[in-house]
Amino acid sequence: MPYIPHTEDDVQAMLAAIGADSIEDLFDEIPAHLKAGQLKALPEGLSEMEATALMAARARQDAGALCFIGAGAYEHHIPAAVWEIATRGEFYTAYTPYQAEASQGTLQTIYEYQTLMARLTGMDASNASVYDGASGLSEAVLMALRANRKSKSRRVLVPRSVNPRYRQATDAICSNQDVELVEVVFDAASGLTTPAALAAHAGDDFAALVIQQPNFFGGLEDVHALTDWAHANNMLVIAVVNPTSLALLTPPGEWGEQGADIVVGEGQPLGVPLSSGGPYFGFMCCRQQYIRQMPGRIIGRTVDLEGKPGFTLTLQAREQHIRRSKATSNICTNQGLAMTAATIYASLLGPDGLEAVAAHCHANTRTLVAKLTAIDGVSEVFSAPVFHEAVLRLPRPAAEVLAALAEKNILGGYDLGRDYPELADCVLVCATETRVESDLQAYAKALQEVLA
Amino acid sequence: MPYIPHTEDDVQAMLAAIGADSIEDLFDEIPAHLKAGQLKALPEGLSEMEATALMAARARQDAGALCFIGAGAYEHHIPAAVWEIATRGEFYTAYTPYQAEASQGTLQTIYEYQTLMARLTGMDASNASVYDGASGLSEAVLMALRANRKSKSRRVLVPRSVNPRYRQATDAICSNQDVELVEVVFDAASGLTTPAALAAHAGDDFAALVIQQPNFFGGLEDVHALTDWAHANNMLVIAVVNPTSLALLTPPGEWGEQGADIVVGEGQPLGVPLSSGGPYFGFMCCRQQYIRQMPGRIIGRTVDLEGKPGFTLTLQAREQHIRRSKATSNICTNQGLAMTAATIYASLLGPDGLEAVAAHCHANTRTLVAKLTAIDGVSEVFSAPVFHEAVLRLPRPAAEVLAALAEKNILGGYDLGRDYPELADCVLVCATETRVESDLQAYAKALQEVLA
Amino acid sequence: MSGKSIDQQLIFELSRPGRRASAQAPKALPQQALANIPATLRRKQKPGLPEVSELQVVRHYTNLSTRNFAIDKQFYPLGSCTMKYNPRGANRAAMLPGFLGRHPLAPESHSQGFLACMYELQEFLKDVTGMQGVSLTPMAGAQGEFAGVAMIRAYHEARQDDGRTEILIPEAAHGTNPATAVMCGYKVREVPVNRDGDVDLEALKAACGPQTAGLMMTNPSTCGVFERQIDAIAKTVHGAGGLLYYDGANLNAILGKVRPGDMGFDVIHMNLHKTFATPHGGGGPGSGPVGVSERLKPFLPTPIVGKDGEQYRWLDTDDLPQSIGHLSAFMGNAGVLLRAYFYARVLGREGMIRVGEYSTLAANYLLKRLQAIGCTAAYPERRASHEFLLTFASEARELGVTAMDIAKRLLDYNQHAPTTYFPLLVPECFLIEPTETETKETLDEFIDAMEKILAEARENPEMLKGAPYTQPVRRLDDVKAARELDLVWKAPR
Amino acid sequence: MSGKSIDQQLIFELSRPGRRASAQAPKALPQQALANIPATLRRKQKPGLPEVSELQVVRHYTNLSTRNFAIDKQFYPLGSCTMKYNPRGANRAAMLPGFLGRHPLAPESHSQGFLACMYELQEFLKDVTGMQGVSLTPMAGAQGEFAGVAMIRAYHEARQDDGRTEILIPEAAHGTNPATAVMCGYKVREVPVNRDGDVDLEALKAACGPQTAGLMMTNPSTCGVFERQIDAIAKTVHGAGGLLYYDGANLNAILGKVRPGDMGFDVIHMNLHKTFATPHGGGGPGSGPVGVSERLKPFLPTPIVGKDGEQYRWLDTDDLPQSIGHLSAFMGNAGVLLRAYFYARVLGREGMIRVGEYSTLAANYLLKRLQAIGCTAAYPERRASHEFLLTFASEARELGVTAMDIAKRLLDYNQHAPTTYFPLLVPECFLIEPTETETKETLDEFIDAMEKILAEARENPEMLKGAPYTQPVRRLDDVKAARELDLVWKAPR
Ligand SMILES: Cc1ncc(COP(=O)(O)O)c(C=O)c1O
Ligand SMILES: Cc1ncc(COP(=O)(O)O)c(C=O)c1O
Repeated sequence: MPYIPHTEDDVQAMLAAIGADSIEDLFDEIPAHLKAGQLKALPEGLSEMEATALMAARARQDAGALCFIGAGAYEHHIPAAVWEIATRGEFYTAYTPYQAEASQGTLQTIYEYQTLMARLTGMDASNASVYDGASGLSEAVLMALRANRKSKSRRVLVPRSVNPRYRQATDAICSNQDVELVEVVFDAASGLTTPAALAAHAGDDFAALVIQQPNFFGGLEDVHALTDWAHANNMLVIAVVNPTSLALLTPPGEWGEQGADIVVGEGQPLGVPLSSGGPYFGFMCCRQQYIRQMPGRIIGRTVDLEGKPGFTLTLQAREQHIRRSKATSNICTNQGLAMTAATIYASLLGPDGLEAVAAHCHANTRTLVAKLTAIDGVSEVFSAPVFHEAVLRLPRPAAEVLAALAEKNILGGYDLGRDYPELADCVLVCATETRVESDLQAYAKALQEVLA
Repeated sequence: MPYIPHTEDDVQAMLAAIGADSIEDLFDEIPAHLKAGQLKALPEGLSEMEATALMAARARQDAGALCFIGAGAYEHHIPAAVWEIATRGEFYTAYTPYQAEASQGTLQTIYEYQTLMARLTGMDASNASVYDGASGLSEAVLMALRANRKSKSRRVLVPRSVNPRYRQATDAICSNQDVELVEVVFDAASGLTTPAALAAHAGDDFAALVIQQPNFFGGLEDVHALTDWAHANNMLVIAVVNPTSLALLTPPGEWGEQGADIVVGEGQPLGVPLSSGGPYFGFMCCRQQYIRQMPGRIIGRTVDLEGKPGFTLTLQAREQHIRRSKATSNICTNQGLAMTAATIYASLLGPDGLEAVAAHCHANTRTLVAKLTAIDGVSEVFSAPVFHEAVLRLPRPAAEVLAALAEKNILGGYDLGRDYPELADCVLVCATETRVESDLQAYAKALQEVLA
Repeated sequence: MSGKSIDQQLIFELSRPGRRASAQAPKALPQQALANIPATLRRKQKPGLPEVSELQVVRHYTNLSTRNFAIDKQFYPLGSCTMKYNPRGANRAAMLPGFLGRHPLAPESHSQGFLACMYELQEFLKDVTGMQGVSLTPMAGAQGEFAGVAMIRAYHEARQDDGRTEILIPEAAHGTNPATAVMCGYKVREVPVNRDGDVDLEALKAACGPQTAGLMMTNPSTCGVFERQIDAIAKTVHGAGGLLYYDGANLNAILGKVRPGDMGFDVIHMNLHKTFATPHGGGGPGSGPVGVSERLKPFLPTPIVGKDGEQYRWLDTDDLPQSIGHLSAFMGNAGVLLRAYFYARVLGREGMIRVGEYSTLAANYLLKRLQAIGCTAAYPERRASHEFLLTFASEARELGVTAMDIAKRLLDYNQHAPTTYFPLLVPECFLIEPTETETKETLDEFIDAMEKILAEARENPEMLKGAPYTQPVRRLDDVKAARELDLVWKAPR
Repeated sequence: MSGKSIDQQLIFELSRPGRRASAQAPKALPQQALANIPATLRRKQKPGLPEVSELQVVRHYTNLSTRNFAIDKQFYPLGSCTMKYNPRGANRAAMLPGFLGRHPLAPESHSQGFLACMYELQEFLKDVTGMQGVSLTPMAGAQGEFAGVAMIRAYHEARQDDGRTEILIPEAAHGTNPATAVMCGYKVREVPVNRDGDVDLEALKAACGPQTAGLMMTNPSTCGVFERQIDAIAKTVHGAGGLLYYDGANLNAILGKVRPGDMGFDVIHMNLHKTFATPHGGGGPGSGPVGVSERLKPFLPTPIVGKDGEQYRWLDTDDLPQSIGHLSAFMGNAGVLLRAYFYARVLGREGMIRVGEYSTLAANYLLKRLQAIGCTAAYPERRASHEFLLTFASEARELGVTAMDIAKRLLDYNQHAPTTYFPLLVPECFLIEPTETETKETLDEFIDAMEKILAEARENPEMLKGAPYTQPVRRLDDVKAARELDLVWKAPR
């Protein structure tokens, strides 16, 4: 009986103490007609050896390609220490720190994480993670509706240059509460959200403006102008940012005159493997005045009976287990372990290390773009400066070219036609610090061959 | 400065405390002409990312073959828990438990290991590991010379059916102390050490007889007869055993009338990966009366100031750090972590699990032999029953056939011609529980093709 | 004589300007490399991340970790949380480089291995729950609930059945249930629970009507007993045109024994981080797949894994135009799902059934033995499911010792405390869930500890108020934490 | 109020007949499958391995591990042991499936990746030591010593220089040195050490003669000082026809700064588990490669990695007929060597030199500060190398407080004790080695602890005799352990 320790003697002793004849008797309150028959889809159990061999074969099947896809998930070097420590039983197999005295390890780690994220984003406070960047945006939108006292609207302005997957998830989640996401077009030349595009909405009642930096195309928005415009129009500013980029870029807390109000984003770049899309973690920060509207767990520092410092869950009156239907969100289990990994990662990188990572990503992507646009018929689409992704136009439909590249074991980027019909011949490419010169060359060579 | 934490401020403060102007000053006692110039062979330092990528590429280069080599190192399933726990910093980065009170984790683990090995081998005591099986045999030989009061000889009888690598290492080590290993031939039909072969040495003065079970050819020796013969001739019996096999086979403590006197072997099959040959660990057990002659660390249970049980190094008067030139051996650092892994492994397998592993190894090897000997020109060489290895004769030189198989990514066994000229067309094959039916088939198919 | 108390500094307090874990950073590039980025968008001050050495980081977080209770170290009988053994083999399998390195947007040609695992997991989950369709995307139980209720909403909307504005929820329900209903735009109406832990059927009937979108419940309920009137409840809700939602947090109790689909539920979420033994990671991640009956299949959240011949492929909103859509950027917590897949493969058909059996055996044994040493069961007439409720209301009244005091004292006995004060309807309660992976000896140790604590409560109640005594900190001041918010460390000047 | 003391049972005490970690065992086979094995060779009783569940094993050894000090948790200034940070990156690289899965006897065609690492490591080690040939096979320092002295012997024998029966060893030397000499069939003659830690040169001259096979020493010596007369010593020994052996345990002190080859040593072993930062694993494994000067190259232990064009290949006794041969079954502790290779690649040329520099800086700082708080240096006139000696002889005399008492008390301050009572020639000594990977703050904490303990020694010497107070056990009775041997657990009846 895998993972079940009971011997026949144990079972008999336990049944005797209960006063039951058989285990089956313990289910005697269940109406007989409800009892299940045999399971069918499930095969016979395997040993650990067999299950491991099976999964190792499957993992091998998918491995080995050279990947230039970003589009919201980025391959970075992850120091070995990160997951060797994060998977220590004490972190890996603990529950949510409800018994604070027996969970100081997790609690202090979260407090450090909160400090870290507040410093990286330039905000006052952080929660202990939400599911991911996309669902984080939906929480931010709902939070903005609660927080913006100046607005009565259930509408939020969302540029088309914001990650379409974030927009879709936010719509799927928030539309249940009749929230409307109103699109703002991007400038066809720069790929940015321009004041001109926003002007159409000036004076309208919106609860918030979402600003993604860098935007989905990798471009750097004029966040200062956008932020100030939103605040001038009584909107809160929800920043969606890439944490790696913050080692280089103005933190949302310093955008424009007053800074962003709520900051969310995908925490994956901070030490979390690509892993097919999860577990990652969404981070969420805000200004002091909005803390009580923030969803998710928050840790506070306090003292014990003897005055010694310690950490505990706080502001629980925002949460479902206390406030039930009046909670800020239904979130309960979050992405704790990934957040723990990120805290270790950021500590290992430090400010200079993270900046060096960001700089290498930027430089590698620039080099890749130069190499690829040297190929006939390939050009860069947008004029805006980018962080570590860029949009390239191909002489043929992107889907077709990407499929041909995949046959050469090169995953050549994200097909923008999936979300932007007008960009059906465009790919979004990314080269992080993990790509070396020969990788970039391999891509260029393969593309040349495919397009020849 | 990788792994060095000192900031410029730290360095200045430390130099000031020392009263030195520069780090170079601290080397002022070293004659100037001895100072080294630049290192040449060493390249510039890499980041962890770069070094990891380099080694990952190299590791991939060597991976992927289907292996049927045994010959002293065996692929077994290793439960994930084994190394996830053994590489916890507390085990992985601790030193030898010289400060017992701060090392109870390691010490209790060793005490459990000693108990385990004593039970597996049927002996009274165990040390905390020596380097490997081969060097372990050399220690056993030296120990037997010290322990056998009835013999004045520096000669030991070692059958040719004992692992030739063990014989070579033992010779390389013991010949420095003028110890002579005298060979005993094996029976050409059975591949075993027979009473007839031993009879030639009856009455001669030897300190010990070495008995390997299963022997290098995988064959099962008549250990009872051999043991009794040795004892009758005033020799000690040194058993060399495979720990997995002991789940099935008579433990050395029960060989013949009195049992073996010293037991050694390679511990690798107990949860230690093949890993190119190391780190493995040699185990070493003995009868109560010889404990004071045993080399290596030994842990004892005792009590603390308050009478609470605890564990500590004991019988240190045998060891080099106390007895220096009079020590039983020069061994200091041993193979502790591998031994820790083995302790966890054996606990996870338990008596039934280890027996099942042994039985599958046996059955798989028998199936493989059947499949291969069904091929024209391939035959089993020896008649003796085997544990999990067998010798096959090929119609062509083994080296040639193995090379052809390797091109098909099948490592078809060990070329016995390397050590036994008379077996130049023979391979030693092994199929442990990790080999499945389709693996065995793949081997048979490839061999058929190679020999066609 | 205690020597130095090993107080744990913050990683930020270990920071020194210019210190770095150099092996981890790529070589610095000349600023020239960044010339493309406009100065106005560059950050002016370095972010205040810690500047520490690699050894400092390793030592700091290793030491921090030791200040946690965890399954790998202690018995952890948190009711409703299913703290069972998290197989290490599952961790190793999910952390295979081939899985860790796969980009979520990798083409299907480079994803067949992963997709095969996910497809099979979908099939397994259908089988054990008796549902007709499964989506793996929800990232935790609460997101599964969200998906489920959003599907109920989408279903009614698709039928233009517009007046359904209310979700019914038994008062014992977990907080996520009402919070979810509200996130889906519903009003919540709570339904009372009987003295014996079952739903008050008359009250339910009275509450049901044309405004009823559905009922969310779990069975066995969070009272730790099996809801015996489930047929009648299903009939009532369905009769009113509502749908039945199953909160799968308690699935462990009945895994393989009773299938929610057979009980009449239309939609269910599963907490794989409970029932399927994936770890909790100190708060997450989890995974909350949803299963649905035939009529809700069109609404499942995307993506889902489909199979064309021998090829696996993603089904997305193109294939499922009525889907409630994406709830996250990619496909869910893949790494958690791989662990659950491993677990399902190892347990297999027979193993699944044993889970419900042995977790129920353990709970009933523990309950009976605790009653024998003087604990008060909330529902003494009932069988325990995989968990059960005790109440310390009389201890609180007579000795002034609360459930919280007993919980804290348990920590001194190296036992994690059960869930306290949940569900809210039972005063001073413990919800205790031992799971099937703990030995009888471990249960007996817990019983011994409880017996000693009950004796302490009688002899020295004041002492219990001071518990715990053996942890890194004594009892913490939660009020101060909330009143004088200290959420982010600021360097003292 | 302490609740339950978490006493650790033995894994055997947790055993129950018939319990098993079933996921780990293959399915049992019918006895028929074993029919080939003669009954007389079958074991009659199952071996008494523990019968426990997987969770029990995980929990038991996880909890056991927490009862250890370790680099990852504490400062660990064990002199002569070089307890520096063990990079986690090295562990990950060495545990790559491709490396773990490689059979030691795999053909060269399937070993080029591994052999490339080993070949380069050989080259690196030659470079940093200034030697002409390297073999990686010795499995620890002591086996390296054995290989080295065996080569000295083989060298003399090859020249038929037969009267050389003695190895000279300074009295401060590590115990493995004399033990090794004896294992190689030599007699040991100890050479005294001066008041300032250098070898007594006159005594050495007197001891040298035609019977001298060689001298084993380390420089810096285990007195923690650099042997300044090394030129004269080399001349003396070489002049007498002996060879010079370098015990590389202290290589960390001079890594990249001074090369043993340049000092005149003929043969050297390195402790990669010290200088090259591979972990100690609670006692092992280590790795003790040997390096030799030109004249000893023919004798190196096999196998060695050679290079033909672009192909790497094993050189064995066929290629090196004068080799002292194999010291183990395969090629040495490959996994440790891979870790060392990783370390060397990350440090690179510059990093190697910094090791010696910063470890020396740390030692001299610590020495000076400890002297300032009242500790007595054994060699106050000397620079510290990477380590240094304190003596508590006066504390022992005046207060009755021994080095052992202070060592045990340090544990209460969460500091691992330095090496005690070694070398034997300095009474009541501490040999302290801080290494280059510890921060100044960590050194300062150690100084603070020592200051407090010295105060305690004056105010309350009795208290120190009872130390430690904060560990899982109080001071253990070693005498009882040796007198009433309890080496193997026997179930009480
Ligand atoms: C009964 C019940 N429902 C729902 C949930 C929510 O699940 P999750 O924490 O995964 O979001 C829980 C988790 O604690 C629960 O116990
Ligand atoms: C000076 C010295 N020489 C030799 C050795 C022996 O090395 P090993 O323990 O690796 O065998 C040591 C190890 O402690 C040492 O300190």
